Amino acid sequence: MSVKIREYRGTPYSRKDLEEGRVPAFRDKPRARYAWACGPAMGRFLAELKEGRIIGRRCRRCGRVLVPPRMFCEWCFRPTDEWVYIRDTGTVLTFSASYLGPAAERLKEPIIIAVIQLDGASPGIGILHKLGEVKQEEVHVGMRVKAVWKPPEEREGAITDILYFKPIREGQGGGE
Amino acid sequence: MASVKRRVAVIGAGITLFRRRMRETGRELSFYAAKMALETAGITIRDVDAVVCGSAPDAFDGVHMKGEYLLDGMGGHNKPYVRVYVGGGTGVFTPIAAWWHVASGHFDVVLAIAEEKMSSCHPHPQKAFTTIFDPIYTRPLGPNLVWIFALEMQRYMSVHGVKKEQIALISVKNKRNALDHPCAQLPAKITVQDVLNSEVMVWPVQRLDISPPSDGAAAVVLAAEHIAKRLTDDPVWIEGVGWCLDSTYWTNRDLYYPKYVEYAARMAYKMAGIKNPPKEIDVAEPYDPFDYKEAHHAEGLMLARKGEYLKGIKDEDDIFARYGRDGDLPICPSGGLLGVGNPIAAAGLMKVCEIFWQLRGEAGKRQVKNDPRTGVAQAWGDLMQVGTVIVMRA
Amino acid sequence: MERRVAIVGVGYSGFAPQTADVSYKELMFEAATRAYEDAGIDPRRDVNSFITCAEDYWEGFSIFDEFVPDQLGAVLKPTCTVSADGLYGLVNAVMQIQSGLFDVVVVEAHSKASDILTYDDLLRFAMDPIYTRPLGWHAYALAGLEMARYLYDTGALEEHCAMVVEKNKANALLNPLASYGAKVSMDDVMASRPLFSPLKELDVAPLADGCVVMVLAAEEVARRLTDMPIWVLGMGWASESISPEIRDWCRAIYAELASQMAYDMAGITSPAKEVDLLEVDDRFSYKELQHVEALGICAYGEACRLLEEGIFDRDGDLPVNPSGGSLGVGNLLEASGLFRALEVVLQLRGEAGRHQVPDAEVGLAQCWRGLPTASGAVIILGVEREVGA
Amino acid sequence: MSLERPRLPHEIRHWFGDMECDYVYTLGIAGEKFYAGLKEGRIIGSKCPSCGAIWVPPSLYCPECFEETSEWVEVPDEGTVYTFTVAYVGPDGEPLEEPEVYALIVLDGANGGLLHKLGEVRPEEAYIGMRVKAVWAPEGERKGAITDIKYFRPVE
Repeated sequence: MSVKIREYRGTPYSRKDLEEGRVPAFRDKPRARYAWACGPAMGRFLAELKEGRIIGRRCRRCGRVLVPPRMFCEWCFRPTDEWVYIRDTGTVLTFSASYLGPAAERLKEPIIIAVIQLDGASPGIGILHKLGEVKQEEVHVGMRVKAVWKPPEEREGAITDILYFKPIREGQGGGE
Repeated sequence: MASVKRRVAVIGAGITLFRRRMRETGRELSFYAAKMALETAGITIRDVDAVVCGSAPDAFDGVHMKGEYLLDGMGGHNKPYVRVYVGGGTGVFTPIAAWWHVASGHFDVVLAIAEEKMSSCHPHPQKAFTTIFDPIYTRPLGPNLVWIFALEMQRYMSVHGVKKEQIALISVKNKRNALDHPCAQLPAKITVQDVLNSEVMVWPVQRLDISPPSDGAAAVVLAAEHIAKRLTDDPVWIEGVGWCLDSTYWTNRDLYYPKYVEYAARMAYKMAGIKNPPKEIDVAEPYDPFDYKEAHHAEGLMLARKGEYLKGIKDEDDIFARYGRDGDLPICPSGGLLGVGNPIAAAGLMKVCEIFWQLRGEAGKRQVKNDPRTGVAQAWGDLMQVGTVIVMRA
Repeated sequence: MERRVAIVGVGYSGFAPQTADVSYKELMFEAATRAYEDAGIDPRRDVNSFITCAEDYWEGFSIFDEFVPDQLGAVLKPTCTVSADGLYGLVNAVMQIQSGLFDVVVVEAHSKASDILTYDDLLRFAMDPIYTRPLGWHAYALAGLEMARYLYDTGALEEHCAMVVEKNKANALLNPLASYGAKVSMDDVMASRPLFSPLKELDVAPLADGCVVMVLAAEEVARRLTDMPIWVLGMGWASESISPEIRDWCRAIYAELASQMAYDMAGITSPAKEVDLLEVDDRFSYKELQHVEALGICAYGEACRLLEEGIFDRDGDLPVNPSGGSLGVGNLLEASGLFRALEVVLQLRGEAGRHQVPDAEVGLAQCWRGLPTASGAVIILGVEREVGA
Repeated sequence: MSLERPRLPHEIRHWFGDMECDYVYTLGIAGEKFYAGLKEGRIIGSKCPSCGAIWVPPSLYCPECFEETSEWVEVPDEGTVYTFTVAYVGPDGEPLEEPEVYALIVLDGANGGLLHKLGEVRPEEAYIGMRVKAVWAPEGERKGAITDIKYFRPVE
């Protein structure tokens, strides 16, 4: 480091110091609550999920079908043109297995997650979701998968209306 | 396009210890770093015309509009002061914004400071990290931050056939380099086996593949040419700046390669007149919050071809021979985020400080052996999305 | 010394208390599309850099720029957040151009305040957690304290502040972008619910949604793009510590420093004579008077007399907030200042419609970052004329 | 849905969520001095070695000179009302049953002072320039919080 500098400052403490009161601190939590307007693109996407369908938007200029849908094409900078239903089958582009839950808690059984290119969306256009009914070591890039939906009466118009994607085993078909 | 006419130099740098938890408030940490930067530049706050703040999400420190909260600790009281922000890319972006403050001709001396106090979010910043995801189509899946890195790492490995054993060598190198950094939080002499045996977080990411959350601050002083030459015999010139942001929809692009880093690097190299990066750059600090990221980013910086950063590297000797301090091209001689710690914005600015010290020959035990003239620092952030690059010359 | 920079395109969308039918993405896309159309440019081809102005807790998620490039046409381009009002974005865009790095830069700022359910607590969460938050006060208490000291020092009356509300809400009636235009009398304001004396309910600007996008260009490009460039003649910005205990509570030092910097750049020595209209922050009624004084238009204590004389009316000698201000248009969060710049651009172009101010050649827009801050920016815009000095 | 209107009013939707985390804020070097002082019934300021100003509440550095504080000094718990407001609403905007008086009290000899409540005074009696003094919580009840001062009361 700069040969001129003699002292680097800062006073570390441990979690225990805090919990045992050696480091005085105030606690607080904001009330930071929101009702985000979904807008036409996400609003329709969620409404279709409730019906057990996945929908995207097509830009006629570049021809791409985009999921999640948006009302504008980021490449052409113009409004997208039409709604397109996407199939609920697809191909794993990349995956991983999480031993961490949302609050960094440790999990015994990992959550397997993947970016999945859905059939009917343009090449490379994937969505993030979970995989199920499969072991971590069986998953591979290029694996074919299909959505497993919640029963219709339990769907609420959310990305979680799809429980997970499961592998399409040999002979099971599942899309084309 | 017009061209840049005013030269801007870095003339001082400061940094605090990086630690998991610090007693000081974010303002106080900022003060330590700012004060050290001013002192090493040989000036006082009265000589500073404007202040640029860099800090990552408000949800870490737990203060809304935290730039405003931090400002008097950054010396911004009664001065032009602004906070810039590009997620994890902020640390390198802060001096870029300070650069345009000076290069525009409006100011002669500008202080750039980056701060993060991640320990405020208790017990762990993970919950704050989840707020970076889209609330409608991602957050309901219960993501944690490591997910996206794991998906990217997997894609990188699978496209190029890179092995985890190779990637782990980056962690070995950087943590070992950090043994010589007086501010380092997690310096260590570890082996590849230690990395591979460490707890699996989100496969293929294991504990020792990851840099730790930290508290800390860093600062640099920038000055216009006529001031810099008056104050120091060793100004370090900012010769290239670049930044680039890719689409929100990270699941809609191939994660194997950070095109946005390449674009940012091209912008900075063009400005600096660099045509052959691996030949013309003597020392580099690519952003390494995870070990594979160093490889990913070095490729984006065009210091290696796509997928070839670790080509032919099989063991510790190989990686130190190639990227060690006396290697072919020293990479992360500071110890990087993996070794020094990752107080997000401050970590990026720590890399700029390191290049400054390396180019001045003031890096002490960490000094690289190739008498460096040109260095590059880079940071990355958002949803696998933004690259920020700065090229400096002695 | 610097390259001259002009605003060559403006666009806006929203401007309503609620925009429930669109998300911030469609809101931004519409404003951006209008701005690019106004400038006659294709953002994918012609724009070098983009700046969005946002704060995370207003949006409800962290790192707002993650969610920005697509709807601005900014994908794979230099794009960043300036965590401040849109006017700060504007001054950074000017510096980016003047550095020689870029020729065309776009600035965006917006408010999606209608997405926020807990605005009061977010303001509280902006206060110093060690010294200020533990008091357990609503942030508006700071405005009440400041207003009281301001009135005490200047001799202005509560009624003067009420007159500001009356004027601005009346101006807003003529502005199609204003959400809160109304015929409200001084007496109505005086009779409104007390919050933190002397601050009353009608002294406070209500929230609104809206988005503003501007295209800035270096002189040589600006002349190619438009016959009516609006030049950036001066700009400045400054902050005081957020600690309320050590601030001056009568004077708005941040606005004094920011405007002095802007006047120096523009070569303006007598702003009251050389500026034709002012758009200043009035999120609390007294702030308009305080800001006008801080901008050096008159001494502290004189703004209330000039207000009484009608100088600041839309048809007065120096119109202040002809748009209707925040009191009439709504509190647009980080778009508050950029909206003021938009108003000045429209006025200087002669495109302000029914609230047009006659013969305006130089206009000033000022922002304050709102409670609990003491930060703000100033920009001075003008139609074709020589820059001073 | 209809051809004329892509969405009907009842199809407009909001997604509800939050960004709420738990935070701990260490008091910092200056904050620790200040709150430890309150617990002892003393108000602590920080003295700038350069300009000599005594800042209250204390700071690790002088915000004007940016010099590090060399000395922590006790200031009187008596001062002058610089400004005050009568609060009719609480932190959530809910009406208060009884209005309260909030003030900024500039403490004698200090730059700055404390934001606090006024007590033993009716709202209409408060005025700028009024002399006030801290009323402390009993020693055993003080815990290093701003409420260790109950309020400031008028003095003759």
